[in-house]
Amino acid sequence: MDKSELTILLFNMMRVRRMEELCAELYTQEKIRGFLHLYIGEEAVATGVMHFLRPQDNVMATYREHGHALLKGVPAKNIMAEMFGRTEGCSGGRGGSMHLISLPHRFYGGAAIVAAGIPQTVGLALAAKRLKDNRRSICFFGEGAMAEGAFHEAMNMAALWEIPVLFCCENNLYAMGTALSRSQSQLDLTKKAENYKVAAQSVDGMNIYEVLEKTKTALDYIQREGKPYFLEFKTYRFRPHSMFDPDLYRPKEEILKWKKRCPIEFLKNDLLSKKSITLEKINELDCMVEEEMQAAISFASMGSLEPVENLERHLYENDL
Amino acid sequence: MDKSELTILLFNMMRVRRMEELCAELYTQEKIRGFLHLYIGEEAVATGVMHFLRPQDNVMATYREHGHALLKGVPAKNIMAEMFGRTEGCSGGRGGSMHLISLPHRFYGGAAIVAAGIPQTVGLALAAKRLKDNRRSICFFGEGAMAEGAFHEAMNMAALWEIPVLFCCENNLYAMGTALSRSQSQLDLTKKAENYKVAAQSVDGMNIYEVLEKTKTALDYIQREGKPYFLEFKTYRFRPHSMFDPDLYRPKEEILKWKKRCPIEFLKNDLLSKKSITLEKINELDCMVEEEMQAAISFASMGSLEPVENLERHLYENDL
Amino acid sequence: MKMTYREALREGLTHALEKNPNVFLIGEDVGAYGGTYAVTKDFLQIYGPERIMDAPLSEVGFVGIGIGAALGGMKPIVEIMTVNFSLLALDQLINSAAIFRHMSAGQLSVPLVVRMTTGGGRQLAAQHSNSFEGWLAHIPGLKILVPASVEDARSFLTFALKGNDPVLIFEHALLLNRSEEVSSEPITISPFKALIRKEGPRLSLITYGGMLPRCLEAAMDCQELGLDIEVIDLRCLRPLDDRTIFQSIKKTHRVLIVDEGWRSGSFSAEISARIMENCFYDLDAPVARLCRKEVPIPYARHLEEAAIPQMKEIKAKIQEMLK
Amino acid sequence: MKMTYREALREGLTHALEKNPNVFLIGEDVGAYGGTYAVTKDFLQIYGPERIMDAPLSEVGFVGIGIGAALGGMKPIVEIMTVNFSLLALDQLINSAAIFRHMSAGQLSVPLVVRMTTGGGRQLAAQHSNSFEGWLAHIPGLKILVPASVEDARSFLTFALKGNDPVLIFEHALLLNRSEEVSSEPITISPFKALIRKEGPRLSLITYGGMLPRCLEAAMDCQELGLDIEVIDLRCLRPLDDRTIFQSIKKTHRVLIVDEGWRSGSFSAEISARIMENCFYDLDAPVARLCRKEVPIPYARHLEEAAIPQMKEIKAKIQEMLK
Ligand SMILES: Cc1ncc(C[n+]2csc(CCOP(=O)(O)OP(=O)(O)O)c2C)c(N)n1
Ligand SMILES: Cc1ncc(C[n+]2csc(CCOP(=O)(O)OP(=O)(O)O)c2C)c(N)n1
Ligand SMILES: [Mg+2]
Ligand SMILES: [Mg+2]
Repeated sequence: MDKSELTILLFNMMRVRRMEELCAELYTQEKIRGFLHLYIGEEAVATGVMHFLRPQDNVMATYREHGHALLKGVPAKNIMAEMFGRTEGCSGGRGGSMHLISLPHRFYGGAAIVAAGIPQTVGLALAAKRLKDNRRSICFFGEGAMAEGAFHEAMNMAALWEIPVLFCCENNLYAMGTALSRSQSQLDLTKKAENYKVAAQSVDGMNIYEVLEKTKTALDYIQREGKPYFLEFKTYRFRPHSMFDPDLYRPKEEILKWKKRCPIEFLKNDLLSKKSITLEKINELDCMVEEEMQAAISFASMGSLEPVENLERHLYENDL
Repeated sequence: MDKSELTILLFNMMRVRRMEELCAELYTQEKIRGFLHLYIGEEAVATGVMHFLRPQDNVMATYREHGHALLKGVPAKNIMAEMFGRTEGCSGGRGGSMHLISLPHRFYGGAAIVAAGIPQTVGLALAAKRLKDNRRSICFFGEGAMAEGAFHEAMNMAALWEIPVLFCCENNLYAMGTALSRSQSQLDLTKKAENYKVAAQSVDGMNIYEVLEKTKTALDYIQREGKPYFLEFKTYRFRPHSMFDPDLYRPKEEILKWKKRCPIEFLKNDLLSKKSITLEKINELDCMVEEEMQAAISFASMGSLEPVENLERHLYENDL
Repeated sequence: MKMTYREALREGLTHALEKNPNVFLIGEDVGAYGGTYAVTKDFLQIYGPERIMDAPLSEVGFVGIGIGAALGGMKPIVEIMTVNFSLLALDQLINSAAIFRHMSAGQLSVPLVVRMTTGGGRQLAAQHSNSFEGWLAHIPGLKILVPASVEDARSFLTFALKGNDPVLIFEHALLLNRSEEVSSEPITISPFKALIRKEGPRLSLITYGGMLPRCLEAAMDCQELGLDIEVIDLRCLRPLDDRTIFQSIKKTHRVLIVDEGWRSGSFSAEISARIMENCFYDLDAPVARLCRKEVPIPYARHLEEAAIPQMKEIKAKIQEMLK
Repeated sequence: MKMTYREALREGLTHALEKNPNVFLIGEDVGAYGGTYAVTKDFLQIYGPERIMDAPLSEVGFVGIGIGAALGGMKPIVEIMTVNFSLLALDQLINSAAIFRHMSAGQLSVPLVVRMTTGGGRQLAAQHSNSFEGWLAHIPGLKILVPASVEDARSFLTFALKGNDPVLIFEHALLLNRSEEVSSEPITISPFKALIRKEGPRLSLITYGGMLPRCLEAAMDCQELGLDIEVIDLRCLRPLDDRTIFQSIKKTHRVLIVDEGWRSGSFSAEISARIMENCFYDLDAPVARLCRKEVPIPYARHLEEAAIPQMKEIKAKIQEMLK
């Protein structure tokens, strides 16, 4: 992988991180409301996976999806405007943080019913297979979602009918306050997939190199075999589940331990030590990120409010 | 196992078989209505499992449960009256063939939503564990049910919380017209259980000896370890799924092949060859069965109809 | 030309499958078994396993797959074997299919058709005799079609597939064997219009789905007694063509609603409330309702019959109201 | 003594857990997390993991387990984190819990309590703002409690556990931080009775749950304008105490129903229909309804506010009706 590509990856992780930090601030300022779930700590996963995706590829993610949306190509300004509840938001202000949707980027959201998007992505992939329209279909979900029946039903059908989906489990060890080990009897998540005869791999989600390598293997397999693939990314969220979470359920030391494995610091240090990047370049990237995000915030602040008369639009096809 | 016990087992299988044959006749005579699902061919499973159960043990089964009810102790006459829609029926005529329920026998039905009874049985077992009231809890379901999310969710929790349930999967290879191999990617059903860390065994469900042996192992394990256990009984229904089923989806030869493995013939012949039973004794059993079943039918025919004024009773506790 | 409701459904499906290669059918036992109610017999042989997909027992899963496939450009027809099992998939229908267009400000559409058999009357007991179509009409974003005639059974699917919104079609099990005269080509009256199946000045009897034939029969019987009433077949519960109802009431001033759902919170309540709001001053008497008794349906025939509105009861109610 | 709705819920739960060793609580994040809305903070430490069971994300599964445990002699309290996720478990509630007693001719009982947070108003967007309590009141065999006051939040659980039928308790998220004066000991007015929260001769305003405080506020405002109206808090939607409604109407002759559910097929429709059937000749004007607009709830605050009845809108409606 050449220097410029690696720089882009670092840049993308920094963009996601900074956007999330700003979201947290904007939340305390009450510019962003509702539920807000931050991806801080998990950036290498979306960054690595999205690296391989093309505009025409389909993605479904969860309520923790700001980073995924950004890296799938949804402009930061439309993401931010969405969280501000403005018409310029990617979902017209109707979705908010949990429901970033952008059809031009084939980013199907932003879904907040845990696991509901898993069979839906299988459906997207089935359509792509039937229509032969050369789209990949990728689904992101947390390890908590794997306890839901929907996961099980979807895996079985994807395997049975050879539907080419990439299942990306972001295993951050907790579903809200419930540790994986307190909620699932099988802790090796790849076994859950393999048991449906779905090929599976576990990945260190804090290491972008490994994310890239294993995602590539998975996508190649899907391309070659026309079958589904499951990736478990072992990762960690550095922040509480949402802005409402008192975070009472995890030992402080555990959080600290994981923070030491920050995927951004890891890549930065690696690139610096290999002299693939300079501190000046990193500063420059920082500035670019800041500029992008501040521009996004200004854009959002200046956004307009949907006229209340339009509330009942868009319910059915002809409700323009 | 001594002769008399084996004779009882044979007798019980014959009772189930004969009851089912008569049900089929009574259905064509329109004495029994609604849906009717026969257990013919699968008798060794319920007979073998029920052999170990005590009156206080909990059982939940499916719509194919006449045999299970009978062998759990529900009198044939109350079963038959139920199918005739009479107040003397075990469910007061409100349930019919699919919903034989008898609390005194802790036979919880007779449930017709595929897989819904699986978590419910886990709940029964949880209650028994907490109340320490020395009851076993056994759940019967078809292999088709294992595609449902409810199965997956229930297995996970039973394993996680060490809830002592005996899961009995009656794998008759078809869910209505859909062959297992056309509906599930993992064909080794024990692997599905093992993957949740639930101990599991596959059993030849046409061979009563094997059913007995493996059920005993399972129950001993549950008793000893206080954990769940999963048994897959490989079996076959000789009749169509229900009385409405044109049975277009299975090769005639397959049906014939399995019929040759009739569990009742198997045990009869084995006992005869070992001289553990005589033909006269078998005839005598036949007569006893016939008498029991004819008595049940007369009882049912003479049963009374619930007065229509009582329709709205039993909705809530104090609606007597 | 005579045709049964079953044949009509089959013709509608055939037409859909022939016309658009992106239409496919997915559900339990739609293929090898031939359809639980024999509607899709031989379809698997004719259209192959890519277009006639036998699904495992996984209602959440295959409804979710249907939604995804619709998002992805296909025109899926999902068959939920009966309405009873739809309870397992309501999350997908209500919290995904129904909201995606609105929540995305019009970007997404879910052109999904879900067919299910509905209704009681066949001694299938509590778990298999539900009638949820009226209840599901509460959900904005869904369209709810309830074909009661053979003609409608034939044409509704075509209409449902024309649009790009999720449509639920409820096929009543008791109607499957009903045979009616139909035109040689499908008649295309939009399903979003209620139809007056019988005109009459004395009372507006409003109904839908499985209750229509018995309401018509009661109306004919009453006719012979000199009680000439109007029978309205709603055909679609969401969106509801309430204009046709209101116009009828301007003429008759009396209303009886017959609904197979449990009385409290049934669709009949919504109709009554709208009449209250729009026709209060036209009414000569309070709107009356005949509905399912509020109990799970019992197996025993006489109890089931007592629980669901029967022709005789409907007739008696009309007579009472016109006394 | 002042207490918040949250504290009241907590006190109700504490009381239940202390009183009966067979009571246990199961649901997502009731334990280690402390309850999504902090209602059960420290419960896990106090009562231990056998009585405070953190469930995996498995709504069908743990509701089914609750039903089985209830059948088996325990008194489970199942917490479904929010009403939105109850859609995943409706099969268990509707086609099992609600029917077992009737279908077994009275043999089985399912003494199960299911608690869930309900309602909109917090900018949580379409998937997290549903209001299904009125809709679920359609199901015979269930009891539906909608505590709107702090006093009711404290006592309803005790009543629910007294009986042996499945009871759903809907706790409105917007009320959690509300603080109200309560008596030192829980007041025990049966939840199966509607209460007149404010008396007045001019109009009967009927409401429940999260809408009560804003209705009362509107009524107080109107009072100052000389419009003295009555406010009825239904408290329980099934069984419904319609007698209290009818008596009020005999006095006021005018009715406004405020319901957070989507208008079509909401519980307000059932109330209106019953008034039609029982009080037609008492009414001076048609019954009016204010409900949720028929769209999925949008995230943007001004749109959400426009979608859900607000105090001002209620007040304006009352004024209009009394003009
Ligand atoms: C079906 C459903 N049940 C419960 C919730 C509430 N909830 C939201 S996020 C969450 C935890 C999910 O954990 P996981 O899948 O591991 O994802 P993570 O938040 O860790 O990224 C829960 C319980 C929900 N949104 N949907
Ligand atoms: C949730 C649900 N979906 C569909 C059905 C319709 N149905 C009844 S039995 C059956 C097949 C079940 O097969 P299996 O579990 O293998 O049991 P078997 O009938 O073979 O004993 C189906 C699809 C149902 N009753 N419940
Ligand atoms: Mg997680
Ligand atoms: Mg089977």
